[in-house]
Amino acid sequence: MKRQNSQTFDAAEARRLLARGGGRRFWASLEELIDQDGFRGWLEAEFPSAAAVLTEPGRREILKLMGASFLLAGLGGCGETRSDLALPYVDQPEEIVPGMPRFYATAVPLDGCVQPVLATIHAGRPTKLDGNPEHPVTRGASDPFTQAAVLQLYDPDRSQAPLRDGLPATWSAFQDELIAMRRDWAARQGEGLRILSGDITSPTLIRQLRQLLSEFPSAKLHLFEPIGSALRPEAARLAFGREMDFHYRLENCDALVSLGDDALGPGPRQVLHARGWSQRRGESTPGQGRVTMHVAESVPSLTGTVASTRLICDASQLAVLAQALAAELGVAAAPAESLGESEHRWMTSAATDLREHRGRSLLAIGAHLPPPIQALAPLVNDRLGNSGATVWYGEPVRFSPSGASSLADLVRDISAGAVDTLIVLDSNPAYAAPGELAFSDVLPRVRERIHLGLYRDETAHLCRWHLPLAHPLESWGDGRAVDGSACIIQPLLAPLYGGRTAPQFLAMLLGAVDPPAEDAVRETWANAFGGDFDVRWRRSLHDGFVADSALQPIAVTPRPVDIPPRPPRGSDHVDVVFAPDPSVWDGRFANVAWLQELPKPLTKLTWDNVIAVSAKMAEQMQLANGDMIEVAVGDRRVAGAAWIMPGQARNTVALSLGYGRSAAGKIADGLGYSAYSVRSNSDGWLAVGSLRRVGGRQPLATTQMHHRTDGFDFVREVSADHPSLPQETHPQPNLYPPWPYPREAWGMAIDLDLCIGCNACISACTAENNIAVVGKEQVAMGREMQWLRVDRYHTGDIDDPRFYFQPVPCMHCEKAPCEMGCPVHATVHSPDGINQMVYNRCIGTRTCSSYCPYKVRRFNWFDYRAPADSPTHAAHNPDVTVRSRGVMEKCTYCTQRIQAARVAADKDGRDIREGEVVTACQQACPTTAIVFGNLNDPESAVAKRRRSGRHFVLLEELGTRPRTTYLARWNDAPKKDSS
Amino acid sequence: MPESTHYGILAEFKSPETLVEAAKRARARGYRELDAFTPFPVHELDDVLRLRDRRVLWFGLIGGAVGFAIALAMQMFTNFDYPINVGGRPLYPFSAFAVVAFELTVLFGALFPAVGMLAINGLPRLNYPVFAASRFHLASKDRFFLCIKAHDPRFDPSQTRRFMQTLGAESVELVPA
Amino acid sequence: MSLTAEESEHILPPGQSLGDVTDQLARIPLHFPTRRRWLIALALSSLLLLLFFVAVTVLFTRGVGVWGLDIPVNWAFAIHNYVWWLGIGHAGTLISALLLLMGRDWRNSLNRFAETMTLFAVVCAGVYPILHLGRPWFVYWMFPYPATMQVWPQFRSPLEWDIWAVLTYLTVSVIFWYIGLVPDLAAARDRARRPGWQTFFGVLSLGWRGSAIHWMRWQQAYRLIAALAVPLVVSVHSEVSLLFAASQIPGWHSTIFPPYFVLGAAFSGFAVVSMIAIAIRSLFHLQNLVTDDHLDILGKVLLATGLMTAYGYVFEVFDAFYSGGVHEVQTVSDRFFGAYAWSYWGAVVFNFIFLQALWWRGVRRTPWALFLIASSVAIGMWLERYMILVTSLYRDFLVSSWGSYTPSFWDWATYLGTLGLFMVPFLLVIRVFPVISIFETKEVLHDERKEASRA
Amino acid sequence: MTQIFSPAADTWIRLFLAGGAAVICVGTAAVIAFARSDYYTGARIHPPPQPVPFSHQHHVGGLGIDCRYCHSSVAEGPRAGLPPTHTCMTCHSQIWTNAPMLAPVRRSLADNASLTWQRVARLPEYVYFRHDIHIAKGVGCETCHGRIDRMALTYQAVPLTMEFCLDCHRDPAPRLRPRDRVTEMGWKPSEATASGQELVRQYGVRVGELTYCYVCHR
Repeated sequence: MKRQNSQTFDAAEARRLLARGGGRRFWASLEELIDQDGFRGWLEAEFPSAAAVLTEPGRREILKLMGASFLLAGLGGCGETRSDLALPYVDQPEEIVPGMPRFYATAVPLDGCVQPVLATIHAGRPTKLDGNPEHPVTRGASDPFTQAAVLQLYDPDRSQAPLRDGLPATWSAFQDELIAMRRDWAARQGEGLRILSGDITSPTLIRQLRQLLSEFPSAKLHLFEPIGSALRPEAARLAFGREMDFHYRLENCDALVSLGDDALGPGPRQVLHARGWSQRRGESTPGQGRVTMHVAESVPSLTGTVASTRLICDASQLAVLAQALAAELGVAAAPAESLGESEHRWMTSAATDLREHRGRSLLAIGAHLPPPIQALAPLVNDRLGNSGATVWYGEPVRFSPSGASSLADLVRDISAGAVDTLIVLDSNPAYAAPGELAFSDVLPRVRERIHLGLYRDETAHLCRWHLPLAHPLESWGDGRAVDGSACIIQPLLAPLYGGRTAPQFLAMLLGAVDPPAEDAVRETWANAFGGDFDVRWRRSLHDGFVADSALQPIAVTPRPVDIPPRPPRGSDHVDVVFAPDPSVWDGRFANVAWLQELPKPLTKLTWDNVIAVSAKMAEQMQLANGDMIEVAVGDRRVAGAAWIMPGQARNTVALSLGYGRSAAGKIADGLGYSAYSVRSNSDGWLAVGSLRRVGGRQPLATTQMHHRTDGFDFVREVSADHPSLPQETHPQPNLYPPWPYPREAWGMAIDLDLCIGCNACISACTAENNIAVVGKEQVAMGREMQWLRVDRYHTGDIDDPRFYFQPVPCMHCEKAPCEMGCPVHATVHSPDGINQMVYNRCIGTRTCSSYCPYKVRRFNWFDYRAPADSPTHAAHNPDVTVRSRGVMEKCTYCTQRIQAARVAADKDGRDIREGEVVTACQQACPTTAIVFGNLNDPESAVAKRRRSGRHFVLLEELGTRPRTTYLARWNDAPKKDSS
Repeated sequence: MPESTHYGILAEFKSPETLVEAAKRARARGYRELDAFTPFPVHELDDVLRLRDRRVLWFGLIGGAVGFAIALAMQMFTNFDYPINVGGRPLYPFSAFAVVAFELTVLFGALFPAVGMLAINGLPRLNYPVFAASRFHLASKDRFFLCIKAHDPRFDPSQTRRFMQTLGAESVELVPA
Repeated sequence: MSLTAEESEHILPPGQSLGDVTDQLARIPLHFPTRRRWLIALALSSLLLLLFFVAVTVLFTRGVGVWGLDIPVNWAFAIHNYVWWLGIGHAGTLISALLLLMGRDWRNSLNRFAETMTLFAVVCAGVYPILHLGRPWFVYWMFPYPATMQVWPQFRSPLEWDIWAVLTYLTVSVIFWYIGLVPDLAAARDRARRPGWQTFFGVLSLGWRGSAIHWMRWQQAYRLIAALAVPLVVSVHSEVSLLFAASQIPGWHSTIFPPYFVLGAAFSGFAVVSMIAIAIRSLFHLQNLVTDDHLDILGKVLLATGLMTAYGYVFEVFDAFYSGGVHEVQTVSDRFFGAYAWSYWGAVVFNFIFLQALWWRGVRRTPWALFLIASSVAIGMWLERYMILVTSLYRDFLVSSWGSYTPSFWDWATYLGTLGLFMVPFLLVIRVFPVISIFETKEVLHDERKEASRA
Repeated sequence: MTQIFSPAADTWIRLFLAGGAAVICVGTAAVIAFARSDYYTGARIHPPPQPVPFSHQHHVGGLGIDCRYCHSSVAEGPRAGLPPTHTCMTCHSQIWTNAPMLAPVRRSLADNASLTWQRVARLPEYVYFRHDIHIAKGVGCETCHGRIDRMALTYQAVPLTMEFCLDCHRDPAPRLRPRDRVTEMGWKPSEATASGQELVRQYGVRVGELTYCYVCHR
């Protein structure tokens, strides 16, 4: 019957409508669809996932919503919204309250692991992701990648239909071919069948892969992750004779010594580590001893910026340092090379602190250092009794079957002609494979090339079949968080484009026809849960993760390692280090505009990657920022814009991965250079190379041009001998009588001691407040729109500066200069002390911005809204107006959240409770650096911070009486270094 | 003959001095309804012809007062009607209101006398008897005219005309009403 | 400024009869002498005007982003040229009103075109606050009218003050100009032969007949308005300066600003008046009415106002260092050595260095020399306004938000366009109205003749 | 010299001046008035065309169905919500089952496609109005939607201008009614019922704090 319908119903037409993508036009087209006969039948056929969703109570509305409520949902203010139309449900589920957001727990993957999230759904469309407050890893905090996932969901550049030889095809067509292929594989036991995938933690995928490999014994699985866990597995093998994950417990750590281990830097573990570190650092203020951090690194990292002592040494020298430290602590032989004077001083003080804080100290060695060196860390920590306290070891979270082999093996086999079918699972080797392997050259030699991915990327272009992968937010699936706990990924809406999930795809490989998305996952957990499946399944869906599924520590004793001598290095050569990009990671997020426009923490660069060189190097080569230079590693070379990085080791050059994409999408193509091209297979993290100046300059877009703050007191510090700042005892005199704030007086206090500059706040603000992306040229002109900026300053010697981060939102001054300047009452004060910006009253005189001493206001110079038909409008928060051309905007303290709490409180006739209003930046911050609340409530966290001795006001002398204030940073550098 | 048929008699002089002299003698003769037409203001005439009118200045004063009042009322009312906390400033900051108050004082202080002056002078008045006088166009060039209006009790076309000639006028002309 | 020297000797060459002067001046509109040169000038200005309209169209269709603005420098060319034009617009009323009250007869040869210049300079200034808006179509929100929004303008804002100040200034200038023009329109009417001209001047002159009582009331009004105009001029540019001084931005937040701006305005204004005076007198061969003595005096006034402005410069620097505010000092050093130092030193050179030549009587009395110096002052003041805006904004308090500014093509197009917006109507007015006050000139001639006869 | 103008000219020029002045004054007044007129605010003008000629007069006035039966989320959320087709069909599957007039409703159910209504009470997208809080504070439906029970076809009853909202936000008391009376049409206060002032106190209406911008704009 349904099939019949789908006969009468032109599926191709439907797919075209769907694939056409684009804002209202898109939704409208879905509407048209709903009216068409046989849509549901066709839907069953083409979108079992959606159909499954439809039948599942609680999500029934999703598709209808997609058709209908997007119009209702008021893509607030984005162009000529069809506010004249109203489309009710046909059948409204009970729990739906139109206009009220709902929340679902799910997870988004990063590097194979997943980040547990809580998604905000407005009228059936996810608009915001935040860390899952229930989950031990995130506890509600998040990072930029998590925040931006929701924009990627609506990316119109995502591939929208299967392609065969680059021509539109259908899933059915693929499945037809698959039948033949399977017959072929079966005949040859899977000989010549290869599957290439990134790191996998999904129990379902693992189950399915195992099944596949057992069905076709001779088939092979190759794992390739450009970043992943770097060289940790080898290190673990050296130390323990088996693969293990290292887990830090920074919340227990009084003395942390890091050798190039950027524990607080971007990555799957950032939130976990940042929370632990800040918890310890926060506690320590009352006086449970300071956290001392000794960091040795070649390139400034977020961890380095908050260190007590920071030793700058070339990347290759770190190994020697580690060896010396291990020797000092008596777990290894002294290195052949001797240390420099400062290196030795640092090493001894580090060793002392490690010893003094036995059981509460931690030696962390970067996962990209040579495995034998890394293997020293477990020895030291074991010796100091830190194992189990500040670090523990567990089963690898990532799938690492004995049979699995590497990308290099694959390339070798292909060249040997041993591969005739290659299936690429959501991986992009054609772009990200080490240049040395020249993967894209050999790939075409494979007869049958099948690619499953979100985008039609570099690899997809080289494959016969490209199959669109459903976005995690529209998928059924599962995966493990970094702590090993299993998270269930559930769809928040039916696939926008013709995508299928990875488990669905594998099910097809296993012979299923049009497998429903949910089945594979259900099956996995049905096995796991056994009897009380329904209860535990529903609970897991609700919580977003499977209760007590986290991995348990395993008691292991590290074995001593012998360290091979370091290969000699020519004096004219430099250390070339590779690092993931803080905005686009390994390149998978390259087409997400929010991330491209996110100023990178330490350079404040947007839309580009650069070749970071030390000031000395720049001096020697007479380089200025933006000059084109070329890095040569062996016979491979890559050219990029030079960037002078203060505090970088003299002979170290830093390349960041993730740029130089050629088929990422309209946003990312052609930005920056690809560091992969000079990456070697043996060691992808440190190479010996040379530097050469090539002609020309490249314009770079930074959001902050000046970083030296010497002579100004924007950021203040306290230290052991001056533990508190001079506090203002009586308010400054003012010509005018003060305004009363009888009810709430909202205020924010930002602890500079806890800020690690991770940008979570900025990206959360972008997502929450519909902040426009303006593009590289506009950013270069100084027209970026982020309401919240994280200023980065440095003081002292440019070769060894001290770094500071200072988040600067609107100060919400009680005596606001901006308000007094506005001729039309477009920015005025509210009774709870918020500096209101009324877009619809603004005529754009920009006086407010001229008068603002903090320059926190942003102006819509052009119409920065996405084109009316862009699907990205669906990511908009309907509770926040999308600003049109010619109006000023700025941080509102997330007033929509305050109003929501206000209404909730008023409906029950009570006051707003402490913690009831949480701003987006505060919610995302993994270190609780940002605190928001009611200043009139002496018990509120913000009021408490205001009473702290470290409290200070930015530009206090201007008498603007800001509501946003700061806590000074604690300078715990030892006397001799501190200036 | 009825006076209504005449506007008056116009006598033309070469210089302000001669005009003033003539005006004096005319008044001495007892003529009261005198007027003069000159290419530029001749101050002596004001006394001779006993011209006295301070109304224009009063207009200025009133205008200024009105403007000031309007400005102050407007600014205070707007803040009274929708009281908003603007930058923590008071609702009625007179220091800030002073500016617009001053402006409007000047604006109305200038508008009133300007309009008033034209009004009292009965301008615009495009059609006026004297324009009919054959040599009157010289009044805006380099000639100075004395006029004895017809409704002067002592006005008598022939006599007055004769008298005028005795004043050393360049020309004397009877202007029809 | 002591002009007693000029007073005693005649400003106008003797031996000109009232009649000749009347005919000479009234003939200019009636039988226009220099058609060709005038047409060429008009054509060129019309091109500029066209450019203006193109620029404005682009601006309104694409948004104020077509200009080089950014955060922090979100006020630049528009406000800067607004201040510049308004400054120029000040000399007219000053010359006309102030000198009238002070009984300086020499103003009578200059006031008419000075006032005309004022009108159109103020118009040019007036369009900028509208152009620079993000949403110009809502400009009417700045006026208090009973809106259904029930939201009123915000009278604490210097911008709001400015709207009122500029509109008042424009209105009063128009009134003053027209009241002064009426008797001359009558004169032109009486000279006109063609019915067209007769009706034109007839209507505009409102039937003025030069009656003694009319003259008396006319003078009361004229002098009263003049008396009001003088403080008005001072107030208007003081308020313009408050646009900046009312903020806390270093380099703006200074008590010296009001007088500093007013003097600067007079300075640039007199400069442009001198340029126009020289141009007109050569265009219409009015050397007999706009004499070398006039140029001499203009030169002296220029020198005087220039030196006063220079004092402002000195004091501004002193102020910064005296306050000792770290940001104030920073801004001053940015002005001296920063990215836009050229605008500061340019202003100093064009405003004050060339100006010193005016110490020499010979220079003052040489039309082309005076013209060159005057134009250098106009340029100098333009640079000064640029300097005040950009060098203050591009580096304010927080180092992190320091930025830069480069005017875009459309910035320039709009600015050059306003030159056309000024020139075209100005040329039209001097075509149809007497460029020099006829009756006031005659008054001077007559008075001087009397003095001569007395002497 | 002769007269250039006839005496009539004076009359004309004065008429012209007076007329000009008049035009300016009248014109301004007219514009201000127009902004408040029904033509501009859309109040009380003829109802927009709807897929189904739904009559509130019949359902509310006649049958006395409570507003919340169809607009079910009015007290819970920002939007009152339009009834899903199923709600219509609860009755119309029994009565008027094949009235041609109701064909669109039946089709909607059959095709599982939303009915497309024309909004009647429309606010600009920068206005964030919440029904629930107004209901909670005792603002009657009638206050903004008029005597819906007398509307054969639904039209906008009041000018939804900022002025209209502010009148109440500045002085809510006169427009408040007991919570249990919000949906009642033509409700009049009586001695029996609590006065507006009492309700303000009872419901904790924050008089004076309801007129700042962020209450409605974001």
